[in-house]
Amino acid sequence: MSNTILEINNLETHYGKIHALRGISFTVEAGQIVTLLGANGAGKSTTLRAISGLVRATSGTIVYRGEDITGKSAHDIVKTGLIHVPEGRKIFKGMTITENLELGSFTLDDDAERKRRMEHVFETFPILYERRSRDSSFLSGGEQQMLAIGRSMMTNPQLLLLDEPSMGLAPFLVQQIMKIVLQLNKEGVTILLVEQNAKVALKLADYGYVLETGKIVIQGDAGTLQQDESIVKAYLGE
Amino acid sequence: MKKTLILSSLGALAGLLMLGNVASSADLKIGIMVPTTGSEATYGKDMENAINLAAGEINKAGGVLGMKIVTMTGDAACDPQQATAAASKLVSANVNGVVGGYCSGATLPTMKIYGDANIPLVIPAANSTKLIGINPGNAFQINSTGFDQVKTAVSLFKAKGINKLAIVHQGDGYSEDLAKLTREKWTAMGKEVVAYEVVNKGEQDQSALVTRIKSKAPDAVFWTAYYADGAMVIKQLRQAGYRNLIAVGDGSNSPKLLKIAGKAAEGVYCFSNPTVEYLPAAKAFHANYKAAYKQDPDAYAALSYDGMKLLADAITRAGSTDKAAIIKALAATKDFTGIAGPISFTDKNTLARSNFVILVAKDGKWILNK
Amino acid sequence: MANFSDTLGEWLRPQKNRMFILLVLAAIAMLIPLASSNYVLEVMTNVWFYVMLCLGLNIVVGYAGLLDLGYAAFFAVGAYTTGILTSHFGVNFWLTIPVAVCCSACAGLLIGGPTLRLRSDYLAIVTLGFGEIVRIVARNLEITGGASGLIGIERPSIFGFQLNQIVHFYYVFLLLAILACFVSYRLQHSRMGRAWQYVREDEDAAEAMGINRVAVKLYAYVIGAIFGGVAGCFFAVKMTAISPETFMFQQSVLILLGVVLGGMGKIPGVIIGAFALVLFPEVFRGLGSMRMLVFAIVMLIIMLYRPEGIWPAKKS
Amino acid sequence: MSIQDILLQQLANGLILGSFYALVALGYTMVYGIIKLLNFAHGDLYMLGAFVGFIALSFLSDYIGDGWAGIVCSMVLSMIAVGLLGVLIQRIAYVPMLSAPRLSILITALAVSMVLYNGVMAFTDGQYLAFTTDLNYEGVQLGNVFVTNTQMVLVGSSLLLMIVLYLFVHKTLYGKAMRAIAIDQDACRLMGINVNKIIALTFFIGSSLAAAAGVMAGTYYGSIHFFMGFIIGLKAFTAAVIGGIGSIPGAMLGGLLLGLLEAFGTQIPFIGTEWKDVFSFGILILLLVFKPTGILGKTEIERM
Repeated sequence: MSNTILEINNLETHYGKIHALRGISFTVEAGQIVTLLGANGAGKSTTLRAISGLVRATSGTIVYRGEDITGKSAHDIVKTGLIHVPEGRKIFKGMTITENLELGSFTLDDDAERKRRMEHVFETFPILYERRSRDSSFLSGGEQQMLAIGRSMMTNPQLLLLDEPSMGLAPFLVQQIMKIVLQLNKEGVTILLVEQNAKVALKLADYGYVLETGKIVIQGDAGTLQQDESIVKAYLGE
Repeated sequence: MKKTLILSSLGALAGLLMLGNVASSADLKIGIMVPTTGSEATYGKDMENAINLAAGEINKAGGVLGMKIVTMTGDAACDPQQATAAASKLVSANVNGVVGGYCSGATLPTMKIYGDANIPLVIPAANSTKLIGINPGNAFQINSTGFDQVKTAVSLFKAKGINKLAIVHQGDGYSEDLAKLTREKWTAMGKEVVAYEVVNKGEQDQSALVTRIKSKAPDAVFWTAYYADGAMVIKQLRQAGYRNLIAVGDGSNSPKLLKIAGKAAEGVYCFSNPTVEYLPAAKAFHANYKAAYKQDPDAYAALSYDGMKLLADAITRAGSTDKAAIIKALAATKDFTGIAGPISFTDKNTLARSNFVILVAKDGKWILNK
Repeated sequence: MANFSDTLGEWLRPQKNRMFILLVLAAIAMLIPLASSNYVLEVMTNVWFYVMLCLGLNIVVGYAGLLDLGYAAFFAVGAYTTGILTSHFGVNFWLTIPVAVCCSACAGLLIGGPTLRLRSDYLAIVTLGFGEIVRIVARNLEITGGASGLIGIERPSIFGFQLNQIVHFYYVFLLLAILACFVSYRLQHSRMGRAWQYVREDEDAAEAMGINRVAVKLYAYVIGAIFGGVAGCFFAVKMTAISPETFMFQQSVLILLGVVLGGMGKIPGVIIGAFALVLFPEVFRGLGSMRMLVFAIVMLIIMLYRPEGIWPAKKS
Repeated sequence: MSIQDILLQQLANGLILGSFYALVALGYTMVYGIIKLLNFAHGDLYMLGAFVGFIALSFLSDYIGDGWAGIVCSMVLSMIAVGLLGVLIQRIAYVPMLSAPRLSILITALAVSMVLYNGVMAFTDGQYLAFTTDLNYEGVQLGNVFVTNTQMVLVGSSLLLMIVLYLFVHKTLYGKAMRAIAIDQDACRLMGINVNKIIALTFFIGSSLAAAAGVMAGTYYGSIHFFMGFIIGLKAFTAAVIGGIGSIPGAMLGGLLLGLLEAFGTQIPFIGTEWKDVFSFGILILLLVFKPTGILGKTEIERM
């Protein structure tokens, strides 16, 4: 277990009176791509929001690289290299692409390093470079997703939480995004991926968990899950 | 929770019922109605001080008809609603008489309340001519009225050979009244009012107004409102290069006008009721006031002081605290010697003579214009 | 405490018990003049007057959820209508009331009509501007008496009995306040009241349910304006003198404070707000110039600890 | 004076006054842009700024005189002090209210405003204080338009402050974070931005700009009083809304426009100065009816 980068124990959260997570536990091994699957409203996004500190956990612990980060504020968690790319991209519409990327490296004081990282993002996404001084609200859905991922790359992430990166994208764009996810993983970034598109996710992932109404019901190697037709039919849908 | 709320509001009510019964019946209760809060609080407190000083002196000399004067203040806040509450408070406390009335607008609705209770009211400051018409007979104005002020103003303008006049007021009862009367009188004389303007109270930038006035090239500008905004109008007029005569009404008679306007105020004329500095009879008052309150008396201190003394005198003359008798005695006042000059009343209960003097600003000070 | 309030709440639920409480309170209000001085009466009259104004504004702010920073304008329209008609044209006071109702309703339409599609903050500035315009117009016109305002407005008489003493006005304003409570209560539980609630909570959903939201909002403005206008009529004859200074922005803010402080949308809450508004500065008169500071601080504390007001409406 | 001269002079007047409104409107708009709060206490911070500047100057004048050096120093001191006060107000009064109904926050802001001006009233006894400096009235005659040196310096410094602010918001990372918070607070948290800190910074800047304007007003007009923030607060609020509240260039534009409207509003034939405010409020209402979000404001759906 020495290679565990993230360990969730009995995590529970509430939205007002709604019991969103009912005690889930799972681990993410360093260097892997791990995916969280489940139907709409199963609690996938909430799990990510709890890990990144946007939602307060009512009980349970979140241990990241051996350190308990439960209850830490979101902006402090970012400094540890745990980065969350939220659902719906949440790019800063009305600001340029460069500005969006700069904000991604808000915690960084070193201007040279910022420039280096931005170049890296632009290498990864040449299309962003072309439109770097344009208002980001005019980007297409796929480009917005690239910007969101690019923005997270600016923080030099160790663990990346990706929430529905394929949502609303055409199939060939989904392929492109997934390629980038894979590339990031190869560069050494551990990835926790939330997806509704189970097929795509399982193809990419090393390990998978299936969530249902705030609980983990099934887990296993991605390959095993993929093979299990009944699981695919019952929980992952198509 | 709900019950506590009901109980506490009842408690507040009960507390309210207890209020207003402080002085013992053997005292002579005199109400003071001046603004002690709000934008005019400075003047109000000054008047309150002067009235209390007078009451103290009277008490030291043995009181009135053997009774000690106890004053109580109702805050008129220069606001009609608060003033009516203050007046009712004084009436409920069974005061034998009231000295007060600074802002004309706030004094107007209280006239009915004092009139209904037939309480003698001596008004030292408020002098809108509107007060005269609705006076039920119990109120006495010891400040000259707007009519007198306009007379004084017009005489100065005539003496200075002025033809084109610009008038600026501040959109309140007092300054509008004065502005209107001046305009009527001036146009009736066949002269010209080239600009008749109004500024918002508290607004600091008057450049647009100044440009407008300047473009009409008046021989004189008459500011009929209070000193604070007046100082800014004067300053900005002079800054913009207006060099002709500027005159201000009695609401602007304050050393602060000169302090705020600085050099720009040099040569400005002011129509004023006599203030302490120009009253030979007020030397002792000035010293006593300064000793008691650590500051110089302001524009209405002398008249307020006189108001208290006059009321006490009238009660002595009436020989009783019967309100009707006091009012009768007040009306019969003949050349009462106040520090601001002799007081007698017309049949409309206004000051029989005009007490207005003309001041002029010289070297940062108001001096008598001669 | 929680237990106590629960039992009290339980006890208050049946209509009969509630009526009992109301009758006791009304009786207390009726009997106040027997045991109090003119000053207390003056202050309490002022309380009833503000109860009426606050209930009127509550229709706009509490029921329909529209911000209004210029409510004093409606109150001014009523006061000036009565003032002008009685003093310039010698019209009987009671006949001026229907005219004032029409005028204030028109003012409500005038301000409501073109501005209802604005966002709340913009609505705030527009209503504020409208309030200022009404005040400045009143200050500048001859017929409104200019800055000095109208003075010597005749006191009304009813069946040959002239309303002249403060105690008469106490009862007049008490009746008005009770009437305002009654009308507010009926409105709240009417179809219109529910429409307001839907519009306040979710405009789009309300629209989907077939509610004409513009008309519904407009009704709120017009009815609120009529409350203010009628209160203004009686204010004019009580004061006998009205001037533009009474209808400044601060007046609108004061009325709004009463509504929000007590708990908007809830009649008892609004009444408590009006009480707090008038009584607090009077009770603390002894503080002198610190009085308004203390009042402001207390208000701030109330807002911080009970952001929905002292007695808020229940969540539906 | 010929009519062209009058109009030119009014143009100058309007621009001078407008740059002043703009400076105060900026604070309104910045705070609104970030937390959607109409900070009614903003006008009172302007007033407090003038008072703090007054106190500072009366201490400093013994050492460096009450000329420009003294004024600039007291202005900086006032900006810092009032800026910190703005942050304190945000912490005490607005942070606990963030989840409350919008109207309650608005009322809280009104209450803060009342606390501030009643506080100053209680401590100054409602007096007008003469803000004396040794500035003179010399100026420049440009054609027939006369502008004093003081006016030029004041307009220059408000323009400078606005430019500095604009650069700060658009060129620095902190400024960009401010704009980002206005767009999406959660996303900002995920970038490692301490949202509360940036909001506090916004309050600091907005309040210190108001304080700067207050000190300028004190030195230029020569008197200060507890009520001076009310009218300018109202006008700046109007300016911010005309320009499109939440937009920084909008506040500048709105301020200048309102200044010009007021200056020319006094020159309309047959209409006297007494109708000036009716004119500007009337234009404001018409503008909002036809362009409900102000000139540069963004359209967005929002409910109370």
